[in-house]
Amino acid sequence: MARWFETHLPKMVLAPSFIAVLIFVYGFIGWTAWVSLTRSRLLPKYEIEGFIQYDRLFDSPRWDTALNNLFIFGGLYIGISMVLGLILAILLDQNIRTEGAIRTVYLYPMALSMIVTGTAWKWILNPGLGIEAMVQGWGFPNFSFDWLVNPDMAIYAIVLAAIWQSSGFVMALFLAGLRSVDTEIIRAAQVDGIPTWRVYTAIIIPSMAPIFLSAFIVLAHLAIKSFDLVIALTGGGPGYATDLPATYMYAMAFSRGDIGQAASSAMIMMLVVFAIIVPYLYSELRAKND
Amino acid sequence: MTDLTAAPRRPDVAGVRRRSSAGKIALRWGLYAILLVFALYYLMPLFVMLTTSLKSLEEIRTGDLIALPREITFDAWRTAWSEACTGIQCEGVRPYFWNSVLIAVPGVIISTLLGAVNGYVVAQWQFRGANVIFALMLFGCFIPFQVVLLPMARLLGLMGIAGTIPGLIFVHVIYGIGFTTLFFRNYYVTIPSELTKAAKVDGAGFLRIFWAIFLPLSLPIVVVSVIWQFTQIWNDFLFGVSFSQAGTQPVTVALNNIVNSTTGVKAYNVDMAAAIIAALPTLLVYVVAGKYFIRGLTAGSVKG
Amino acid sequence: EPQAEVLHWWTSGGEAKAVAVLQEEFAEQGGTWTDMPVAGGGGDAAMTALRARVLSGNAPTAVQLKGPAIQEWYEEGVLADISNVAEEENWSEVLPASIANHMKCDGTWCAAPVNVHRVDWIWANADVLEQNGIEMPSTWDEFNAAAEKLQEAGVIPLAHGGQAWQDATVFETVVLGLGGPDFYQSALVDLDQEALTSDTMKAVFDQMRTLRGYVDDNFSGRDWNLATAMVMNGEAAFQIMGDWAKGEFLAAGKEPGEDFLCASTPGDGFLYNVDSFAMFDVDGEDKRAGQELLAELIVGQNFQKVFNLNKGSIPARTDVSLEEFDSCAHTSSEDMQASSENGSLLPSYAHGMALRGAQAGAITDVVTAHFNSDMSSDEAVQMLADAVANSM
Amino acid sequence: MAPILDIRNLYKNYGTTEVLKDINVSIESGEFLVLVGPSGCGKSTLLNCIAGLEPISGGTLAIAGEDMTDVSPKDRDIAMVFQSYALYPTMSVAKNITFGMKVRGVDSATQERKLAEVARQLQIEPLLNRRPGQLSGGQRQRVAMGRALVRDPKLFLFDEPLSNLDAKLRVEMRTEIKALHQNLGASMVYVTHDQIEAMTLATKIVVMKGGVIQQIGSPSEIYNRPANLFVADFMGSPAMNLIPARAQGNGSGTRIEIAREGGEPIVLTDARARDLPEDVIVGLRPEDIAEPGFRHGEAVQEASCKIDIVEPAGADTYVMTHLGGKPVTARLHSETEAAPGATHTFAFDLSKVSYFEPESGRRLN
Amino acid sequence: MAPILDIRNLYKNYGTTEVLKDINVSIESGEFLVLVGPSGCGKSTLLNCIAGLEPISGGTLAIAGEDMTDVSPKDRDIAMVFQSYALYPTMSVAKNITFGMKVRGVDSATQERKLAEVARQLQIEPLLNRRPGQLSGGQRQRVAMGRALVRDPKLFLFDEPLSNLDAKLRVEMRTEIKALHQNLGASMVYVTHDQIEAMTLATKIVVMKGGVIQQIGSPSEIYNRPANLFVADFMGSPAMNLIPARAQGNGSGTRIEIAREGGEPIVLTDARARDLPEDVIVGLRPEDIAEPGFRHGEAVQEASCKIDIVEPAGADTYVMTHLGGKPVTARLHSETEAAPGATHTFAFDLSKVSYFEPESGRRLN
Ligand SMILES: Nc1ncnc2c1ncn2[C@@H]1O[C@H](COP(=O)(O)OP(=O)(O)OP(=O)(O)O)[C@@H](O)[C@H]1O
Ligand SMILES: Nc1ncnc2c1ncn2[C@@H]1O[C@H](COP(=O)(O)OP(=O)(O)OP(=O)(O)O)[C@@H](O)[C@H]1O
Ligand SMILES: [Mg+2]
Ligand SMILES: [Mg+2]
Repeated sequence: MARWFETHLPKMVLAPSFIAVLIFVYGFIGWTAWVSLTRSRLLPKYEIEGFIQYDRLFDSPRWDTALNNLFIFGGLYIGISMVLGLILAILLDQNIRTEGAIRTVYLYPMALSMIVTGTAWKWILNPGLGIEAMVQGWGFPNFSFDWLVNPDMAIYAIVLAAIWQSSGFVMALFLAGLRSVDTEIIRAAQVDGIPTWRVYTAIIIPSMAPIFLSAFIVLAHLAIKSFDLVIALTGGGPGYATDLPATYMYAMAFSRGDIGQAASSAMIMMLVVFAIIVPYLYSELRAKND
Repeated sequence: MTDLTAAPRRPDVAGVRRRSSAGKIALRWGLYAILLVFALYYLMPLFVMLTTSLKSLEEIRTGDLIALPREITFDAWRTAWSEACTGIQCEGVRPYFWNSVLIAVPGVIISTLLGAVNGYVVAQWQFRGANVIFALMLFGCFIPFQVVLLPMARLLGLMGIAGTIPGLIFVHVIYGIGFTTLFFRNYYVTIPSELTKAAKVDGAGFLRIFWAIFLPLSLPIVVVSVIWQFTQIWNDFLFGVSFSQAGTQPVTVALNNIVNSTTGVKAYNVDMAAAIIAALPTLLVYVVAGKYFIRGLTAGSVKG
Repeated sequence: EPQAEVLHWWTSGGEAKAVAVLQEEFAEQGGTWTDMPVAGGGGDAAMTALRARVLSGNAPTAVQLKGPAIQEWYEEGVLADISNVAEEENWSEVLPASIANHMKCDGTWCAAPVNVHRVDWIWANADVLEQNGIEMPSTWDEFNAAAEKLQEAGVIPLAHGGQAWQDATVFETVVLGLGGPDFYQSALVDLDQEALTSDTMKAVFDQMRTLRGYVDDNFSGRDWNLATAMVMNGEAAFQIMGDWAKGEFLAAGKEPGEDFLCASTPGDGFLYNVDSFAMFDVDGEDKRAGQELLAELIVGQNFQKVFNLNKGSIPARTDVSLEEFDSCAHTSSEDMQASSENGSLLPSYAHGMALRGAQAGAITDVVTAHFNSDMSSDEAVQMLADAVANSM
Repeated sequence: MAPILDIRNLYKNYGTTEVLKDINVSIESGEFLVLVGPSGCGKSTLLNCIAGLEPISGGTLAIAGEDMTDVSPKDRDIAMVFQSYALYPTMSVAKNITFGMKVRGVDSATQERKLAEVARQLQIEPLLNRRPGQLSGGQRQRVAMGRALVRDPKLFLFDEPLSNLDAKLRVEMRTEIKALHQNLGASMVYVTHDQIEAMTLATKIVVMKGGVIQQIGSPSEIYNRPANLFVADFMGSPAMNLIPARAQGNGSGTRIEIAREGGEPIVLTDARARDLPEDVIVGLRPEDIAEPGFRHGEAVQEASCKIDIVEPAGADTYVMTHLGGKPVTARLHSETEAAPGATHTFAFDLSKVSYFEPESGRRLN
Repeated sequence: MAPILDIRNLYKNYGTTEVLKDINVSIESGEFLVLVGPSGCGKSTLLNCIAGLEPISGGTLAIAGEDMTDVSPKDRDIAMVFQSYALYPTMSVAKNITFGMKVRGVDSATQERKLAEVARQLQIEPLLNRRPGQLSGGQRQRVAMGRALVRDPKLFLFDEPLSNLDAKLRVEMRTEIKALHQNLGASMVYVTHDQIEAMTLATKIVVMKGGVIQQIGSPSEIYNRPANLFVADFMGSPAMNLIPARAQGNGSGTRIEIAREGGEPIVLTDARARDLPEDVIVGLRPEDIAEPGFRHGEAVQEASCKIDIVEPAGADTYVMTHLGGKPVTARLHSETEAAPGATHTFAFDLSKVSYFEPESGRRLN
């Protein structure tokens, strides 16, 4: 008995978390899937009506915009954050004297919630109040920086603020990665006559694949949760030019009382996430088993 | 056994610096210039918030939003902390601040502990299916929170903890264990399994090994997990607004109430002061523990 | 002992003070008031919280709700019946009929009105108009002419904040102004497809496009009160906004009639936006007693007066003395009386008085998309019809 | 008395891969069993099975006569020392050593006494308050030994305890372990892939390859009479010379003919008549190919070869030549002059020669 | 011709800690210099200084007559092999070897040719398309060598290239490196802390301790005439026996008296007259204490001692006893019967004896 207990203890310890995740993640996904097949309005209803909500969803031009924005935003945000984070990490890796302070400055935005900084960004990016006005005030009257109010560019303003928030964190990840590369490899490359930039591009960066994946997972997670940022910065505007699936879903569920529609958009959104994350998880766990 | 808590040694990628030529010095200055430009980029919003919070309302209405204050006043800070109205109460963000503390501290502790135990099991006590369980838990990190609001509300009601602080802690723990488990698991897989074996031979059981051997080793990754979870929980608005009731609302809800008043005159200086106050704990955590954060990331959480 | 937990989004400034009056009265009657303010997104956050609270079986006693949303919640079976208070206090007598209808669910009373906001206001900077020799416009053509003149003079004709609800606010006043009350009724209340695709509607969108030209370039995302400030300090001449904007002028020490002018937007009719509290089904004598007391106080003379003085709106009761109110409020009250009689007292769609959320939202999507792009009016009309159909 | 360790027909699979196949070993009390074999041959796995850290897939395993199948590691009365020492990094040396006792509820007076005893024995008294991170490799190794010693177990298990040490320290610690074994009279199972360690420490050696036991025997048996080519090549440093040759029985003796690069074949005559196939592999240890004059007896025969490489190693000089197409190492005295390229006369001592069948690798004599 | 490497009065500090002190070494073309010394003595640092990976703090360093102070590693015409091999993990073996050439703009035909040449030489042709992660330790070692070989440099630098290999492989690779050196005639600087490696590979050995050179000399000089106690103890495995004794000059010879546990002191007579202080340390290698009858000459004297430990090591048997309060190791033939506890007669060969001053450790003869 005691021995049985001992051998099964690890499973029992893992069980509560696992059960919780089963219910609160997968159970809820199932619930959402169910509701997405109903005509739920203000509150969920449970009579299945088929795929009407999905039909409505794909008839909605606003949803098209939202989905489109997800790819633009997600791609640019993740891509640029990684590149910028990597560059900053490499620059910081050059024996910078004030590294600690600079690192903290780069990292702190991660600590702030977007509800807080959204307003500040809104001012900074506002052509009448912020950078544009400032630069014009310096005597460049033709300077224009109107991303925030330009429906075609507003999504990039969001990307800019989102990158501001998390590129420092990515920098920290990459810095940690650079520091964990074997010193001898770098020395070997020096003796081999490889110039510094090639050392980075050909040797160090390719060997940091696991860190790219970690950064990706964190950024993907943040991209999905970039809801606050959009709400704080543009509220989805101008028009609904900066709508994302998360804000669409939220609007449907909570301000419009159209829960069925919200559920169907949530399902599509999760499908997208699933399609991106699962291959990652698969490769990650496969590698560990070898 | 290597000393797991040791700081990483810096590889000197830039190579040996020899007697600097003019070009080298220019390069160096260029490097610092770039770093400075980015520092400005990162500091700009904080600068705007800070200066605004130190201006009088009069100056804000008449002056430039992103100019330096002509006259510094801390009135806005006092108002934000203890006088600003959030509804009919005019107690500032203070009471909400303590609610947030009451939610975040246990939330962080519990989710970190659970993550540690889970990571320990997945990394060191592999059993059939453990990896699948881990993958399923990890995927939980990616569920958009808007999706879970309604069913969660229903379950919290059934469990009788709707609108309470324990309820909020519960929610944060549930959606935090995915990440904390990932952190600890990735850290613990780098610890040689021989340590577990030695302790088993020494007669220690599952919990004893965790408690006496793994937990004391975990400082770097605990820092990572705590920073991450604290930031997530402290800054959360959605759960805070949905699963609280009067008296249990966290500071983000109060901040939102101050910042998002629908009608009436906006006191931007108070808004910004409140925003900074609400962000202070997380800022402090990053500034104080940031160094260990990088170290902890190096120590394993990122090493694939 | 009566108890009430009140979910609302009046979190600051005058309105918070006004609610505090209610709380005091409530306390004087021996009640305990628990305040649950949730601001943000024009009540979106509050609605999120409400839904979570209702689903968890822990609904607040009273919730700031308005328009058809009240009936929607009623249909979910979660509202309480306060008919006995209403009958005792004789609400049907003191409230205008169209407003009273919003407070009833299937013939029973389920909500208590707080105020009447007029949405179709146009605000102007008196000095700017004088300097440019412009009268308050009474038709849209006049408005356009005035705007051209102002633009030439280097003044921004229309102060506007590019948020969807502000776009919708302007839109509905144009619908009312160009189409008249009947057209408004069929287009934005009955959602009549014919009206939605009519030439009148195209003209409305044409006018919206024209208005877009009168707005400065930085309007996007601007809060309405910043737009108001532009009018106040003479940067801009006009703003189309509900009467809550008046509070902003008054708070800055401006005098109506002298520093700033108020007038209804060009055309007939009156678009109202009534704030009200819906009562939710709760357990316990205390809470039910609290609900009834609250309902009684909300519609009571004193609160109606004090609250509306603070908020810029007019009382929902018609029998409150307007002595202390300003001239704009008087205009508002008189217009309401008149339009109530000739049937042009209409619910504001932009503020959730006319339609369910899904439909109102669908219309707003089109309006804001049109306003923020170079979409043609024909396209817009088509989209509008599709969106409305899709939202059913 | 029952053997202290008795393994019968033990199998161990990880999933579908068989890692240990039909292992049969038993050791008596006081014996020092050394497991050797190349990396990945299953040594650690076998040790883990003995310790109860891995369940076995088939067969039986008994310690001191008791079946251990369902007994957990802590109840097997064993102690184990790991290659990486596996010291608890956050505990002081003293706590590392007493942790096991504390877990088992030994009272603290006894803990103190045993700690003091072991610390004295291993000369680690000054280190007791340090953390493992502050110790040198050799010191860590001693602490790991201390942790095992305080248990006073029936059986000690060592998994390559010296392989993380540098050459010098390895030799020292080897001697200490040997002394410990002699003083305690304890039973030990010791894994290594260093054949010198195996030779010097063991009373019994098990040579493994691919999860299968190749030979079990005393060090001298293994060294002098390897059971097959694998064992012959694996044990001994430098390795045994394995020279392809042609054998021919001629009445009383055997004629061995070995091809020599750029010259006549060398012909050696084994004085004993042996029943050998024509193609054989002749196994000769480097020390059995020496300079003439030092070895005597009928089995010693001379031949001269060209020297390829000279490796003076202090006490001895190793000289490499080519015979039968293979490099062949001879051990000469350090005083002997030898230069690469020169031709030198070697004495082949056939008294300890081994013969192997080329295909199966089986020993023939 | 200028020496290939010439180091004069080299100092190296990290901050305020002096890691290398007044290093003077020079090697001629074709020499094989081995740096030995305990861990942390500054071997790697010196190698890094030679490679230009660390700036020097004082003195001069010239390669092939040219001052190297301001020359970057890639322009020093050196190649280096690291302890961890430092292969580029994401590149195939072929790319690892050719990457340096590619960067230097060597045309691809030449690259191909050199790659093929080196691959053949090191027998790594079948591995060219694999990643380092898919190679065994010995294979990685070979690839690292290959990367150095294609450079065809003036000077090869090796930093403990074999210490990550297991014992058997280490011996094999050692021989290969030796062969390589002989075939290429290249100049090499080689760091190790394995004295056998040092002895077998070097043409010249530098023994270091704490950043200071203790002795420079040929392997046999270092082995037979260690300059001080440190070198005596450090070089050789098992280590030289260093036995405290009392010396007395008596006319033509010297009388050496060594305390023996539980018995009369042993008295040995060194036939040469030496000018020794009374207290000396007598240094005798294990192979100079053997069984009687094998060593001849006037310097050989016999005495019997009690055996503590017997370590059969295959080719030889090491036997430990106690003399002058110190453990003393003797090397016996593997055939010799010896058992712990028994008393055995040993022959002490004083022909290669060393004497040291106990305090300073300085060699006296
Ligand atoms: N957990 C496991 N799952 C699957 N295979 C394993 C596992 N552990 C070990 N193996 C395999 O079992 C075989 C034997 O491994 P083991 O560790 O016993 O070798 P070893 O002889 O100790 O080698 P080394 O000298 O390198 O320590 C190896 O091929 C290894 O890959
Ligand atoms: N970057 C550095 N900063 C400060 N001290 C250092 C640095 N690198 C090495 N040292 C110190 O210099 C001394 C010599 O180190 P080095 O690596 O040269 O020793 P080593 O002889 O190669 O040792 P090992 O055999 O362990 O490789 C050591 O005491 C080490 O602590
Ligand atoms: Mg092993
Ligand atoms: Mg070194």
